Amino acid sequence: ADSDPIKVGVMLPFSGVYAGLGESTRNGLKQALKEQGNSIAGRPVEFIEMDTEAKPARAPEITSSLVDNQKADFVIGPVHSGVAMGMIKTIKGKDSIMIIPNAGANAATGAFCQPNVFRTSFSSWQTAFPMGKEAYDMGYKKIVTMSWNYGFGKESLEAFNESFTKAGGEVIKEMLVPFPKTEFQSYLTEIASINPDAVFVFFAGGGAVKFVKDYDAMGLKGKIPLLGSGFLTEGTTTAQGPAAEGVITTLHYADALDIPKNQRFRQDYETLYGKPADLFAVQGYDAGQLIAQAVSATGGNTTDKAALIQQMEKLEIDSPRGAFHFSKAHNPIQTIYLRKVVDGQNTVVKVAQDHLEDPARGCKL
Amino acid sequence: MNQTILEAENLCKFWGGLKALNELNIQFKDKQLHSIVGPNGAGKSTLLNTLCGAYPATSGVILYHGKPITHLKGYEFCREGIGRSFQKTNIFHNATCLENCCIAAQQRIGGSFNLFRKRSKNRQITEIARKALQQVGLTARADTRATEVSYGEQRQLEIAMVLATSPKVLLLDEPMAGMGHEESQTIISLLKELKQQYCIVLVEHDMDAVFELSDLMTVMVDGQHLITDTVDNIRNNPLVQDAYLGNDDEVF
Amino acid sequence: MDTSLFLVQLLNGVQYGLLLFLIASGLTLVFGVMGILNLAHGSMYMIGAYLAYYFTTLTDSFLLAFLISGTMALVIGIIIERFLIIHLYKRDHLDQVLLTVGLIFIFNATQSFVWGNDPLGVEVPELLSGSIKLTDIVEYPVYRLFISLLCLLVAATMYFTINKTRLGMMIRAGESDRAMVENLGVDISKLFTIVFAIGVFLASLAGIVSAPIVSLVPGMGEHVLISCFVVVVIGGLGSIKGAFVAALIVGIVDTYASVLVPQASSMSIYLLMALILLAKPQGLFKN
Amino acid sequence: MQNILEVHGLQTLYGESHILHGVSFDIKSGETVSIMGRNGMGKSTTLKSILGIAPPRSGSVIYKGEDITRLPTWKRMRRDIAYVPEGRGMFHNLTVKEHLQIAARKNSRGDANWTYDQVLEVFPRLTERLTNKGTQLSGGEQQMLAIGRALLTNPDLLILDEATEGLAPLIRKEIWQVIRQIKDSGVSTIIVDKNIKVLNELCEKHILIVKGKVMFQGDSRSLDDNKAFIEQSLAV
Amino acid sequence: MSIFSSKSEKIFIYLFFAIGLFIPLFLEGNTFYINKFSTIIILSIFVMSLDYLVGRTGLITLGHAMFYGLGGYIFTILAPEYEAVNFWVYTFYVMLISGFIALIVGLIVLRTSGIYMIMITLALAQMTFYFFADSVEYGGLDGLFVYIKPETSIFGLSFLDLDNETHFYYLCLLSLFNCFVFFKVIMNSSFGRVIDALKENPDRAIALGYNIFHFRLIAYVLSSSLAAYAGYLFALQFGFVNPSMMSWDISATALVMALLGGLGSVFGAIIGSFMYEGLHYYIEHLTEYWMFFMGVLIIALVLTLKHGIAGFLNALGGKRS
Ligand SMILES: Nc1ncnc2c1ncn2[C@@H]1O[C@H](COP(=O)(O)OP(=O)(O)OP(=O)(O)O)[C@@H](O)[C@H]1O
Ligand SMILES: Nc1ncnc2c1ncn2[C@@H]1O[C@H](COP(=O)(O)OP(=O)(O)OP(=O)(O)O)[C@@H](O)[C@H]1O
Ligand SMILES: [Mg+2]
Ligand SMILES: [Mg+2]
Repeated sequence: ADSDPIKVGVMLPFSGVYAGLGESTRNGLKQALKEQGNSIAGRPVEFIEMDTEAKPARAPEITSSLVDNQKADFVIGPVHSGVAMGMIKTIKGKDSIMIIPNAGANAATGAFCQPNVFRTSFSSWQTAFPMGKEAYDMGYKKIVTMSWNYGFGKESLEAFNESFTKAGGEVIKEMLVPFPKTEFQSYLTEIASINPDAVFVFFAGGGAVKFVKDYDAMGLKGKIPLLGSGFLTEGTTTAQGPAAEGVITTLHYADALDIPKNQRFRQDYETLYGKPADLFAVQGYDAGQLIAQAVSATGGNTTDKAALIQQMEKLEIDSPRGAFHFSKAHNPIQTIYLRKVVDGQNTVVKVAQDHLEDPARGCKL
Repeated sequence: MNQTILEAENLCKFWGGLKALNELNIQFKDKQLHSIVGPNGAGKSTLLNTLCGAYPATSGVILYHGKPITHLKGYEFCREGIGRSFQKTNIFHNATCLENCCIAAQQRIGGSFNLFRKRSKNRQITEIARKALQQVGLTARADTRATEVSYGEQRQLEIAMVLATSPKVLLLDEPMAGMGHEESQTIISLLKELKQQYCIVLVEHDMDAVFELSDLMTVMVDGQHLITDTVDNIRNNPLVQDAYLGNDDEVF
Repeated sequence: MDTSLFLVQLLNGVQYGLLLFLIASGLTLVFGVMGILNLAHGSMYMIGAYLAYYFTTLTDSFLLAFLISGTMALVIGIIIERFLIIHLYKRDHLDQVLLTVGLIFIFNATQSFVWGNDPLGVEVPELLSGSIKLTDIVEYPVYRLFISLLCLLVAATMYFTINKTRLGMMIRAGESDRAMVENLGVDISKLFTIVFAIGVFLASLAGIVSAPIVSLVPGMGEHVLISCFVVVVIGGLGSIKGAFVAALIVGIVDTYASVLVPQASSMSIYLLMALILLAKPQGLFKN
Repeated sequence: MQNILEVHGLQTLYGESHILHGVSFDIKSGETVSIMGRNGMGKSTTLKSILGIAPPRSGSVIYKGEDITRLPTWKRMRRDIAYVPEGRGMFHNLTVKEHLQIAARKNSRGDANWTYDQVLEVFPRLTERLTNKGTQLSGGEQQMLAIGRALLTNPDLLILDEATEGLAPLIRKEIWQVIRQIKDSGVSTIIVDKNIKVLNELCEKHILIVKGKVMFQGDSRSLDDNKAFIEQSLAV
Repeated sequence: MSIFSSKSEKIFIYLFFAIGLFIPLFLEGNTFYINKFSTIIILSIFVMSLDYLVGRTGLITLGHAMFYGLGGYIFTILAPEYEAVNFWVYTFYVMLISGFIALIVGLIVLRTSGIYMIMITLALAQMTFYFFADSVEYGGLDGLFVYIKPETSIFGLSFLDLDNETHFYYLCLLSLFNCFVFFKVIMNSSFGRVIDALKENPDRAIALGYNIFHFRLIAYVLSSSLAAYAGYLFALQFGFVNPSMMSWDISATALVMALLGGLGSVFGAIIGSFMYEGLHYYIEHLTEYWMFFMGVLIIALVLTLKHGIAGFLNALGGKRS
């Protein structure tokens, strides 16, 4: 019936290394729906939260719980790409719509794209590709790249490499660190000995904190500029302290992004949760907005998923990061900013690339 | 004359710098009880352990029926028919006494790699095991768990297990240690009986038992062979008295 | 690789190895010497780091934080031993696994409840925050050298205590035969409580001093746990010297592997352990 | 003379099985006492109950006038009791030297009649083995070490459970010699052993335990008087 | 003659499989619960194989998940991507290949014992983990998909449709049953006698003439290939394999389940898995800090139960095994 709740399954890591990201995402999601008075087109919204523990092996089971048992209309999740793959596999052909609020694996909206899978965050490719050209334009010709040896990291390096070489630069060395190792001394020593024009890295979370601090402590920061995919300085600058000052990154968002929507969003978030919003909150928030707008557009009808999907494909989301809409593969077409850490905050230097669309390689949608 | 079954030629076993066995030559004959005595740390246990393959020899040869077996693996010695008991009780504490002997017997009978045959189905094994228990006088304890029998009875079980492997040579390391008088008597009469059929090597500090049982005695000191002779000769040998026995009975 | 680079990498390896030793030292004591399998060792490392964070923020003094956190760790150690571990000495080792897995869960939940899940960092104390210039491009953080020094100190103290003092003999004897030590008139349960608490303290100490050079994240304890076991086992159970040498080997191998054979570097320490155990099934220094 | 030890009505169980049924006896200061009995009759259990290793369910142990029934084992030992258990209790990770060092201490009166060197003098065999681990010794060497270790605590009451088991005759004699020496120095001793003849000679008092009960106690003279009964109980 | 070693075990097994047989009738249509049960049953098989190895043979491993993962990977790699293969044939392949790998691994790890064996199994498992996690062709950390589930016909007759959750459930239940019977039979066999002996006192077993290495190796191979079978079922259930199946915390969790259930009792493995997973599922829905309560519960259980739940039940039943 029409007053039945809209079921929103939330599959995020609430324990383990990624728990912080899970929490922010959930907060953002709830904020968006709270703005709608927790009801859409007269139907209340019910959340069912599950902890993925960021363990891919558990992903299919939990997804199945939400999809088959709880009959969730939407499943929001996950943070971790490995989990995303397990989820997509399970949700394929099912009658629920999955909205990925973070995981960046290119394949999620590439080779494995599905009609009922949307992403409100980014593809790994998107976050690193624009930096290649920017780096070249800044005058760096020979660069060392480095990341953890896993999907997100490698995809980021590839994307960077793609545009950097196209612009005319040369990646003279690519270093892959076993995940989740954070003992960087030997790599840093090697970087010092190579002495490139700049270094481009992908690290996130605790690894990012450690890397940036070590980079500084080794005395490299003043000598070799540090560039990165935006996650290097997302939610980590407080922990990094002064070591993060001046690090340049590209991302589809920046805390200090100076547009009214963002300011309002951040203010509300702070009053609601008592701490500043971050990128993950934005992505969760947009997942919430997406649900709200799509369900409103169908007049509260969630049984006809095909119609719902059609609505979602057409929507323009007014995100704190700036408006975006979805590509054919259901990945946001969005603006990527060039950012620099100033006084512990990611400030926007300029727009690196406007309305960047992921190539969605391998997607047949 | 009885034929030599087991012999050691120039057998050496070194522990680091310590020569626990030093160029030892010794022969054991069939159907004889040959006891080895010597002060503590003389290398008696080491000799038994080397003869049964538990320790690899540092150098030297062990001959069994005239053929060298020094290179064999530890577990293969038992299969050849060299059974041994331990100075420190070494049994399967959680199993019943009967089961302890069954484990020993099964090795002989075979079928240990049979995954699907119920173990209790094998009559032959159980019979051998019961017989062994009976020989040492433990029949009444067959179904008691080995931890629950007294120390002396555990020593008896220790011997029963060796018997259950149907050995040709018995290497017994202080079987009487810790046994009460009555139990010792049981073992003594058992050994008397067994030496009719087996070659027995006995290490024991209980001199009454040794003198009563031995056909031949060897005295070892510091890893070396001191003397091998009959009981009477040994008893009166001044060298032995000096090194091992002391002058008279166990009073001061 | 030119010589100076080679040497700097060696320094990295040694420095990392020493840190590993510090983290593993408590485990060597509790597991290697006392024979208690404490899987929550990593969690204590984590708790140490978080406590250091908490008290440095509170008091603005790393030294003060160091003292308070260290004391708290000792107390936690005493509590765990007195109320939990004490029931398990007569039981199978595996029951200790079960119990300490339970502790890991509790510590993780506590950490996430108290400190949240965002990565946190601690500033290097002012006094030690400089760097030393090694080559024209490489500088070395003084704080890391300080940690190395501390590790050496801990190693020496432990080696001496365990091997040369009567207390150390009693601890070792206790691992071999608890009841017999008691028969000698030693209050073995108190002794074990103290040693366990020291083990926990050492784990936390490692957490505290590495807080400024690592990032504090949930689950950081589990990552170090395996490395600790690798170190203790390669060295040979119960051998402080072994653990020390093993830690250095692991540190150096890991360092060179990551620059020389990056493809296989994730496996390097495991390969190392497997090879060592095949050649010496009891570890390097098991007597 | 004063009683150094009084044992009253010990009832001891291992789980379900009831081993001691009211064992009582006392020992005077300086006395050497034997406990005899066949295998499994509860001799060792009696000793363990006295020491708190197998705590009795009921009954009491009075040592030097103090009720120590509820004390933990280590505190009893601290009151100058030493114990050589059956099985010897070697530490696999301590060297012979360390076995001795760990045990050495002055007694509660601050006396140290036994020193490290003295012990090695009594057991010269151990001198050659100082760097070996306890469990790497031969059976007899372990026994020597166990006794030496006990002596180094400089006890007032020495408890020996089958201390001569596995020793060569010559050494056995030496051990008896040592025990006599100990006796002469005024230390009270409880001995469990198989060798009745020696015990008869050495001990002032004898206790016979059958199925967890004291069936006889008395001096050597009355031991001779009850020879038939005793021999039957010991199945000699 | 019965294969049970205690009355409690018998009652438990009868009850469990009786309920197991009928439960899908009550869950009509609720595929989630059916799936959940299948998952736990698969886990039970895995835990049971570990329980046998650790509890019966005395060989403790922290690398058992390696075979669990390999089971999944062997199938996924071997089976053609877009073609339905035969389930039974691939069961055979998976067990054969994993058995062969276990043989090689066993030859290495069984040279050590105790904690050293724990560590060397852990090392090999981590190496395998990183092998798959770093590999490009096997999907790296993101894992691989199984696109088409196998068909299950024997001689052209097909009873089970693996895409049907209920059918799959019964396949799992049957597998668990077979596994249980298999372990009980080998435990009671002549082989089992030697295994019991060498667990308790390996030195004596050698002195009795047993080449204990061979026996351990056989036990290791059997246990490992059944673990692989469980991993194979997991891959079939979710159509997905991932290196994290091999990570050490899966091994550790399985060990915890086996311990909770009562080590060496085999039926305890079923209890342990169901209890752990059940508690986990239940508490997780109550609170975000589920770990705390789970930890407290585990500790309470260790302190109160000496031989896990199976031991407790056996004590209740009043008969020792
Ligand atoms: N594993 C070992 N490592 C080092 N030395 C050892 C080892 N085993 C025995 N020894 C030494 O070898 C010597 C001979 O020991 P063995 O056990 O053979 O003596 P034994 O003649 O049986 O003495 P006992 O009558 O006291 O049992 C002893 O001095 C002992 O310390
Ligand atoms: N830990 C134990 N658990 C259960 N029963 C035990 C235990 N220790 C000893 N017993 C039993 O208690 C009884 C008495 O044992 P105890 O060791 O006191 O005998 P003992 O007189 O010293 O014999 P022995 O001369 O053989 O050493 C024996 O029947 C033995 O089986
Ligand atoms: Mg000997
Ligand atoms: Mg006794």
